[in-house]
Amino acid sequence: MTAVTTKSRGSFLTWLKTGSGILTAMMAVIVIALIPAIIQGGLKLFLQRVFDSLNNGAVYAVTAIALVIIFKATTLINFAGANIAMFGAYVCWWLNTSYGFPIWIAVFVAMGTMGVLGSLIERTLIRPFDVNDHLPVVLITFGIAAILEAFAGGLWGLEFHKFPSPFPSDPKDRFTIAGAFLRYETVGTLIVMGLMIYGIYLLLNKTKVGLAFRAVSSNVESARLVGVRTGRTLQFGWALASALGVLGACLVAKQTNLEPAFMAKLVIFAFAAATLGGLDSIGGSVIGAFIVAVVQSMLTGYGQEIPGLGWLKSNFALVLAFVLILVVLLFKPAGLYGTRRIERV
Amino acid sequence: MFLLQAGTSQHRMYQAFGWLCLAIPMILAPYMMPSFRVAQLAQCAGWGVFLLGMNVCIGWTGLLSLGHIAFCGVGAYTTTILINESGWDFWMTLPMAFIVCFIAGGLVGLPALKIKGLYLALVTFALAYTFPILLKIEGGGIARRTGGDNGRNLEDKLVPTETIRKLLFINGEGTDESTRIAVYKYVVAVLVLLVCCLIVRNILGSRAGRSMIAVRDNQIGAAVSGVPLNKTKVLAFALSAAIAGIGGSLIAMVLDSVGPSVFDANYAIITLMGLVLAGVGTLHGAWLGGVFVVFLQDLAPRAVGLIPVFDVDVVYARAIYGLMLVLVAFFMPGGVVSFGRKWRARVIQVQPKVPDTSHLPRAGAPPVTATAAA
Amino acid sequence: MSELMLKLSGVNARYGAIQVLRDVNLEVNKGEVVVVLGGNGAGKTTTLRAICAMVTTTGSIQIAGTEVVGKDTADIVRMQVAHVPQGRGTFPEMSVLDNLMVGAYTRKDKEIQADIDRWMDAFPRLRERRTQTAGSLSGGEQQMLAVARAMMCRPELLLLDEPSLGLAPLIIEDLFRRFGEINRETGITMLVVEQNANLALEIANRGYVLEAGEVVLQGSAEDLRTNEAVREAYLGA
Amino acid sequence: MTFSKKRSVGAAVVGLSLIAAGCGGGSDDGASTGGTVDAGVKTGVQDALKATTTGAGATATTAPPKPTSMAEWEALWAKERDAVVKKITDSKAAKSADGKTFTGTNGFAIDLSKCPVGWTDTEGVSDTEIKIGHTTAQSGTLADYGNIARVMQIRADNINKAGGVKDSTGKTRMIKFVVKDDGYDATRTIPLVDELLDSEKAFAIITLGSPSTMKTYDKMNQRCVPQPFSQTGHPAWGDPDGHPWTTGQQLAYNTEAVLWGAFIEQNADKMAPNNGQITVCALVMNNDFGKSYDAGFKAYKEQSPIKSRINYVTETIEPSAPTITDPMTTLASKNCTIFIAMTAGTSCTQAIQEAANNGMNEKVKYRFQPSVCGAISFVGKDKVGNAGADGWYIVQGGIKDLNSPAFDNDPYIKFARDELKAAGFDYKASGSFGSGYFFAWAQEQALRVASALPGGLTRTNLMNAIRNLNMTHPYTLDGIRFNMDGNKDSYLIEGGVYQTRDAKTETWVDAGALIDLSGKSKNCKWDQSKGLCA
Repeated sequence: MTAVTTKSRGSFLTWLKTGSGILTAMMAVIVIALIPAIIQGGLKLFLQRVFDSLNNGAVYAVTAIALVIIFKATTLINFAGANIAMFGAYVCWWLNTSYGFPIWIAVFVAMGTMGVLGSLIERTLIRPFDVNDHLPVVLITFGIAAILEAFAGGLWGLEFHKFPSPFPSDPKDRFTIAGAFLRYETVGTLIVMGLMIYGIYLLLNKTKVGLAFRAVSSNVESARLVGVRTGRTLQFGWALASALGVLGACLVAKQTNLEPAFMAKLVIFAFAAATLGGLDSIGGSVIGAFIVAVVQSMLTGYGQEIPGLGWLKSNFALVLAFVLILVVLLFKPAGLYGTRRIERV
Repeated sequence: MFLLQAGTSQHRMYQAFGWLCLAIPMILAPYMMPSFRVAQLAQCAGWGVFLLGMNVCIGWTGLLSLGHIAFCGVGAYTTTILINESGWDFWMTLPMAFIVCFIAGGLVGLPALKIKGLYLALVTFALAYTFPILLKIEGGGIARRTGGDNGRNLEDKLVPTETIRKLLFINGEGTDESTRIAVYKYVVAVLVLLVCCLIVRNILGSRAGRSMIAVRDNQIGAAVSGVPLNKTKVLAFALSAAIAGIGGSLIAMVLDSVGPSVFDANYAIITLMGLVLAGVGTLHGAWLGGVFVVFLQDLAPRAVGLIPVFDVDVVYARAIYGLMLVLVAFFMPGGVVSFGRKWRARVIQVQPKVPDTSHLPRAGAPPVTATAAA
Repeated sequence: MSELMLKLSGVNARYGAIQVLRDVNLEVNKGEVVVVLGGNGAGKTTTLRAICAMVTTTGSIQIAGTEVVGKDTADIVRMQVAHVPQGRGTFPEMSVLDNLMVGAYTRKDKEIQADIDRWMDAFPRLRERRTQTAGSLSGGEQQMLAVARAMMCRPELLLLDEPSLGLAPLIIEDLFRRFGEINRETGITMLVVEQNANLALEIANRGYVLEAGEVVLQGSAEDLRTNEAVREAYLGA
Repeated sequence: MTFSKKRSVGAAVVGLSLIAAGCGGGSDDGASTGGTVDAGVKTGVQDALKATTTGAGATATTAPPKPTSMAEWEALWAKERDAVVKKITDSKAAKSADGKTFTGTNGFAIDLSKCPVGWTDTEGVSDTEIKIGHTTAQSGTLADYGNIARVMQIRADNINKAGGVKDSTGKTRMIKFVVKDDGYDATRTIPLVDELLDSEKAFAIITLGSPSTMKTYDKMNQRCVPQPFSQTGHPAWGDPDGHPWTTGQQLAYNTEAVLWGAFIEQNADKMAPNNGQITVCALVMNNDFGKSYDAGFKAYKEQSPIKSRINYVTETIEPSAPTITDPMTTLASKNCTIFIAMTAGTSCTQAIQEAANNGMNEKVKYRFQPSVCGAISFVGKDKVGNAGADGWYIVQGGIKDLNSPAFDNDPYIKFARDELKAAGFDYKASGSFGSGYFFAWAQEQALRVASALPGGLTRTNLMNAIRNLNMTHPYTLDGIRFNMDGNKDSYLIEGGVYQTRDAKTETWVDAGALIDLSGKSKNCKWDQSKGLCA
């Protein structure tokens, strides 16, 4: 029924307005602007930056997925998520260093512990409130964040600790591709991220609890009317998100070191990733995470080579991410791959 | 229980009594307290103005913004830079801070307000995170003007003239210079707070204010009855940013300095807690919230020291603080103000003369979303 | 005397401070189709929501002899009660197939796939679009999906809330014809809330009229159809 | 020249690591144009370096035998205190008859005429008590600093138990600390300092952190209240003319930058033969601390004779950045000759890890850690893995490390660990405990000296005593003198030593002479608008 006369032109413009269109346009602009710097820097440096973005992107993605899962289930943003993950990483570290748990066992135990804590938080602190009344929930998640931060500092000290890497992490543990280093840790993080996404896919699409979860995220009222116990499903969502957050924290803690604020420093990038990709889209948030990572590595790395932009150093990654968010929101308020539901929430 | 008829002489007396109960301590406070407390009270008034601005956005328009601390910072830096580099008078910088923050608020609001609810909270919280970093950008001389991580001290401080000293009874031998300055700053801050309160009160009573409240209570209903949703929201956001900016100017003036650590995400949460604890969506809430912002941070660590059971590490102060956030959400959703009103209602009830106060802001009630389908 | 499927006695319901239902008494026999008529805000939807514990309720509601006031919605659904809410209540982000799967959420038996086939046979359009998301369906298709989804839990009592809302007249007629068929074929009890009284009364055995939260009239479909007041208010005569 | 050559093998040094996180000076962009390097400091460094290179292997010690027990230490300090008291008494330091000026020792003088009405020299001191105010961070992300206050309190309790501080007028006083928590937020420090001044009427106030000290030191000097031993390394605290009431205690960061520069000049031909280009890569933390290192190094480069050979490349990191991978990748691509981490806190460790991972370790031989990150809590095996820190250089700020096993036999370290244990703390739990002893010792000695002076403990006597202190600090490396000299020398510690990390033994090994520049750095009248010493 669309106007046939302007079809080719119209479809291009329509495509440009979709998430993928904006994404492609954005990337094109960045790449074109940076081409001289990239050529000057050489292939090795470019590859290295690509690998850096892969590493960062994977970590942001894992953290962003935790955020998206809670948002999908409850349309809430869990400001305590970062610190739940942080606390889990401490538990993992503590089990590993004090009780000699193998690292992966420690990770899984910590994920389980924080999953239980997450579901308890949902049951006792979140459920009593109306989802549409945001203020109390925001206060509560901030409160939980502060409490967990205090306890991490109180129980394990405010000094930072080295976190045992779940992957081979000797300086020599890396592939060398055209002179650039691709670390086993990066590959490992990517694999874990991939497995995690596949696992979530299976969980949501092939299991009954996943079916219930999708029903609740899609339409709470109807979900209740088909007999889904929404409370338990939301609890499951919180448990899942908390456990995944812990996994993300354990993957990144080797690089950031363990201190009570380490996830709070990182989660802002996950926020940016999820906002960009669309807060209710797991795939979108993963793409968002890699965009943020690419912008961080490329734009701040190469951007300062452009005359007049010398101040554009690495520390402004966050500023750039924020500007990106605002620009995307101007054209696509729900994020690149979010549904328009977000606008109505 | 007493019953008062609105408009009668008893009611007027009661109102006058209420005002006196508020005004007398406020007038006497600077003369009864040590100067550092007076300076803290002046800071309270500064935060009060900021919370008033935040309240316009959160309380009366129902837009949950966590990024207003950045506009507070913009106001504070505007004042500081104008005083230090252009030699402006403090008073002249206030309207400038208002204008600058109004524009900044509009610029952020235009894209940010396309989204709603907690999504907006997320994006604005990112702004709070980003602002301290923006201050350190070296391009365009920004870092030089803002002083970067160091912040800047005000070069021209607010000092009372001889006439003002006489007017405020602080020219005697008994008062030292630090007291005089503190009292003067206190008076200035409270006056600005009063003026801002009056402005906001009038706006709330106006057509624009009614639109804002309508947007908060029922967006669809408001849109149906002809309220331009986007325009109202962006205007409210910009206005609240502007008032928050004035608050920032006052804080810079009271502290004689600015720095990135005052306008970061941490303060975004502290101020939000102060506002909610005091009472969202009320004028009194803004006044009281300023007091909470300044004094709660002092109290939490001291409270930890009072726990007698075992030697609790002071690190846990933050846990107390977090616990308070949770408790407020659970037990005092309307804040202290509505709590107080509930108790007052048990003693004194005022019967309205004309049942037409519907356009006034409702007391402390959180925004209600109509979901009922009958 | 047939068995009583549903019995509401002295039911009051409120949303916050607003009382919506006042002392509602209503009975549905097994196998019956009962229609609830009434204007906007009369409390029709709330009556259905009260049965499913979706609103604060006092009084007594018995489903097949069991008291359900105070029970959880999920438990009521497990008593073979299906509710098609106003505005369809499909899961827009999920595929048609998944919507039907969710409908069978409470079931543990192995015949779910067979039931899916059965209802896709009944509504061939759904089969055509089984991998599409529910949100992309047309209004009529969504309503079919909603009914099919409700039937997936093999209900004994089906609550239908304004099924005709927003649909074209031809589709509405087709839909009500289907309701009649379903009732005849499966013997399922139906409680239908409808503004389109003409069609509703065609398939209904009995009916109630609600006004301002109270039952003002009740009787057989035939009685109501001929009732002067009803004709004037709801039948557009 | 007062440097001594002394090999302090395995001296792992705590660098007051945490304080540094927010401390320091320098503005954002003023430093590239202005700023001068102290000629005295520079020649001092060069002389010291020459001595090591020419007399290689000559590590003969000239320092007196060091005490081997706490009793010997106490005896040494008593002797040194007596010497300071004698020096001050001989100088006839006193207030003028009208009380308008105080003439101290070796050019130190305070104009008391501008002090507020009602000011007294003995406010906060009663016959039985000395009340000292302290603002510190006990909450917030930098709450670990609060452990310094803890140590100060433990020390004060034990001093009081042992009989307090005896006064020359015959009184005995107990030390009382009034500690206020500012959460490392200068906004909160300002009213807290007001409270300590106006309400608590403290005798002296010790502040923590550059921002807090910077925002209060004008007021403290206007009010004529001592602000001694500020817990920050900013150069601005060496200003006896403009701010006689304020002193610091640590090695100033710009001095450290000079030491880096001197090292480059000295090794220039080894780094880049045939007058080749030397690329100095620096990772600068975007706060006061990193910026003051950056400014110090830029100033050094400007006046260096090999200026044209030095190519200075920096990358900035935000203190709130979770990782530093991207800027390290950029630096690794720059063909660095020498890498300097001008950072603090976790980033020190991250720099070591990233340099190992991105190949910089293999290509860049000279890699410097800042002195503040020398502590075992930053480079220890449990922090960066076994091999990571191997071969890194550092200019040690002259201070020991409470946690390092290298000091297990040091009597003062043993004493400190035991005292902490007795008070119920694990000394390994926080790097700030060590800093606490570093500060608390100086506070105690200054109070004892000031009390022993004619007229007893007064504010002016305290400042004069600090400004003429000349003692052996048990927590500094052997050979570092802890002294000031009136207006001529206004920094207590001005020494350091080049060391490299030996991962096998987990210790820092000397890579050059210990350089003590005591008295060589100029006073610093800080210009806030330019971010430089005027």
